[in-house]
Amino acid sequence: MDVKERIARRVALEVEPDSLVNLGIGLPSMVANYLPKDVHVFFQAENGVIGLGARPPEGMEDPDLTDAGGGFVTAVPGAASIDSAMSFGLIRGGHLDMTVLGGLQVDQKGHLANWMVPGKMVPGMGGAMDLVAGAKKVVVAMVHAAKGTPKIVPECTLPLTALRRVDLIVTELAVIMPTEEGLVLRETAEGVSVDEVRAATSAELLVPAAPGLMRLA
Amino acid sequence: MDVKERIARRVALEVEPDSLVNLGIGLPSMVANYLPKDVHVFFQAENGVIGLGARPPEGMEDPDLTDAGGGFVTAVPGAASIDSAMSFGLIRGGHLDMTVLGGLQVDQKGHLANWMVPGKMVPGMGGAMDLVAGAKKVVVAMVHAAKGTPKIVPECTLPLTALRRVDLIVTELAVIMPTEEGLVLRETAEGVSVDEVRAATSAELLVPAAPGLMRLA
Amino acid sequence: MKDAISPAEAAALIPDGATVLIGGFMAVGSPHRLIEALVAAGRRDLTVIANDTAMPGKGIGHLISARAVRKVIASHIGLNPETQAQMIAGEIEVELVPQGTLVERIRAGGVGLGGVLTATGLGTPVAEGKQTVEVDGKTYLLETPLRGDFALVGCHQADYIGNLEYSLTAHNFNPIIAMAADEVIAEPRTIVPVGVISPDAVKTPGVLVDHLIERAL
Amino acid sequence: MKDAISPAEAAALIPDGATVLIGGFMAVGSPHRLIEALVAAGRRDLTVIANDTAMPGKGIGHLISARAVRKVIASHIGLNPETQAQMIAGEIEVELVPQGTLVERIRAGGVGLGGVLTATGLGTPVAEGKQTVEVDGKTYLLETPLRGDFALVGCHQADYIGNLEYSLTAHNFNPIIAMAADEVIAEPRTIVPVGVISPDAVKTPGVLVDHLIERAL
Repeated sequence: MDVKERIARRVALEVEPDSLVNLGIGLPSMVANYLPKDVHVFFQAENGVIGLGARPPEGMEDPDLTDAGGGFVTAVPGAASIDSAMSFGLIRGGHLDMTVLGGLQVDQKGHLANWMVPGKMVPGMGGAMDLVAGAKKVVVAMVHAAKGTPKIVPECTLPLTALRRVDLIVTELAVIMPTEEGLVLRETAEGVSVDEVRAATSAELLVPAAPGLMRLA
Repeated sequence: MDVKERIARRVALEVEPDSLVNLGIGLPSMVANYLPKDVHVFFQAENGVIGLGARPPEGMEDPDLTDAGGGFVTAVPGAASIDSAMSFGLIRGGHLDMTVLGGLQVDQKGHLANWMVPGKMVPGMGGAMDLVAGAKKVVVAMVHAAKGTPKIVPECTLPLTALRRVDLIVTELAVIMPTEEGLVLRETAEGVSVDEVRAATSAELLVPAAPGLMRLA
Repeated sequence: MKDAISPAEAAALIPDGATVLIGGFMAVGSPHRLIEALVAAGRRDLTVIANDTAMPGKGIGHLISARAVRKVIASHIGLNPETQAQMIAGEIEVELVPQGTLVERIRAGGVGLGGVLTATGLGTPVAEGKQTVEVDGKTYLLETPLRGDFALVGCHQADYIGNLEYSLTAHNFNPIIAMAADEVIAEPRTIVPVGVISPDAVKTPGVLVDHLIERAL
Repeated sequence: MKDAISPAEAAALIPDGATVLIGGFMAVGSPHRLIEALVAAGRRDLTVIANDTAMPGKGIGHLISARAVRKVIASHIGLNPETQAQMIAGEIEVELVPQGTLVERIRAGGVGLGGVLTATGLGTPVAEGKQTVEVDGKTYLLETPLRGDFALVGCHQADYIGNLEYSLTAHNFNPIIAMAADEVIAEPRTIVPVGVISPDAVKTPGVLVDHLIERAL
């Protein structure tokens, strides 16, 4: 199974029925593909729709209906169009049940850095800071290390996205929960040892007696 | 001519074509009756309509369409329904061209008191403070004195409605413009002398060489 | 899909002492059946946040007459002599807030702002005991967020998943309070299938609504 | 009744160096003909306040390519490499603002707030040089209002007096910027007689709109 699929499948298990969920662009957006059939969820796109649907039929795309990446989408029955003030009112007011975002670094305090690399990549934070500051639950979905360089670090060297501690980190190797005490290793992927996770992580991990097996469905 | 009609007629001359106007309850609401035929105006009611119309036909009243006093109204073609956040956004954001309000006292600085009499009348300020703080032009429409007690005073003894200097005071005796220098007597009503206005006013009046005659149309 | 509950069932969810935001302006747009159910349930010590207390025999006036309310945060109580009498007798606490400030404070509570700065109320009793903040040389009052345990929303129409539409001046505070409470109960006149309300017509997205009051007949 | 002017006539109203709020999210919902007219008019040194700068060849991207812009205040420029290149070359100044903060700052400018308090941006570069305010023991960033000389609004439909409707995710910043500029120019796809748009469907009341761009064909 593809690394990204593994991450997306695990994150999908975190989605609560009837919740309002915002998925970031890229890997996080794949989560929608792996939701259990019976779990009904409303997806929010921060550009202004609650009830984001799949790709539209060819030739029926509406230039007024896209996701936050600018790609054509549909709207599910019962969808609502909202302006940016309402969209971010929902995000910042604690009405968004969960957001899934990519990450460049997460540190021991659970702080996320995911929006810029000084001198290299300055695309702007878009809605990321609002999402991390405001969502009820923040899940970081990312590959565990970047070409050998750990992304789970003692302290972020990149500029933070927010001061809020994220709720869960899901990688292809492990599921890690930031807590007040530190980063707790909750699950390891099949065939991955605790030592392998430790080796790919530069932050200290709190390892319980028997970490669970990372579920994929 | 009735005292209130005289005031309302004079205030009506202040209304600019194509402007957005909010009329307070009572005397100010009479201003709508005396607008020149060719002057098109949108009236806002702060409970949430732009394009307030006249009384509805009997039997056709809509319980969802009232003015700020709770009385049945109509909406003109091109009206817009808005919620309270938008309604006061218009008022406080400087989008309201003019408001006409009643007054209990106005003082030398042009400060208005019109919302409470401590120990006697504490109805709440409703939208009055927002209107005075936010409207582009604030006209106070009131009888000149309350049973012989001057209402235009050196300094308000009643709690203020706002720190903003109102733009014009229209009474049955005179039109007075608060300025940085003080209260300027701009017009006197037909048959009313400057001395008569002074006698009914406890604040100092700045009187130009020849005050105008108060127009009624 | 929301469950449709009876007004009595809804009232049973709301305990004595709860803080309830209630929509309506002089009873226009209030959730009338829900209010009557609260009275019938003998509710006590409520804190009511609303624009006004209507008049005896109408809307929130029923709660005042039934002595169900311990505290009112409103912009206007002037048309309900019972509220005034209970206030003077020390039986009910009344906090008067300018209408535009009231709606912005509730909105701030709903969209996660720590407060807003406004000129409304400066130099008046409203400013007493409040922090002021200077921005670009101008002084503003800091007004803090308001939230409720419950928001009781009156509306024109809902669909099965709780998307709401409002009509004309019955919008008023309703769309704003629907963002600012832990639990939102909406009382529509009619409930229609999903898809009947266009996404562009939705004023309150269903994700904000917890319960719908069942149809009246 | 508004006059319908051509895109070129509208562009002629906007001088070099003006601050323009422009609607749209990755070019969805932007006033496309107006943007092209600004490019054709050879406009220079504009300050653009918008969610993003789209991509080359689309929406605001045209203004960037034409080097019409001296400063951008936006939440995201990552999908327009030309904006990034001009920024790195020091030819364009870019102020990055979290998307939710950006829309609240514009709204504050539109509804007359002196500022808003938000947790978004705390502990990040966004907080640098900004005042913080404590409310109930929590620290917030003070974010100040943004306004423009002009708001360039894209919309689905307008009526003759400028009431505006938006469609699906083409709402985005448009209804918010329409409150926050000295002059508002709206570019609708279709213009319909007064009365065709129901008061409840109006998202931007005509009183906010100064000019309509004439029909395309």
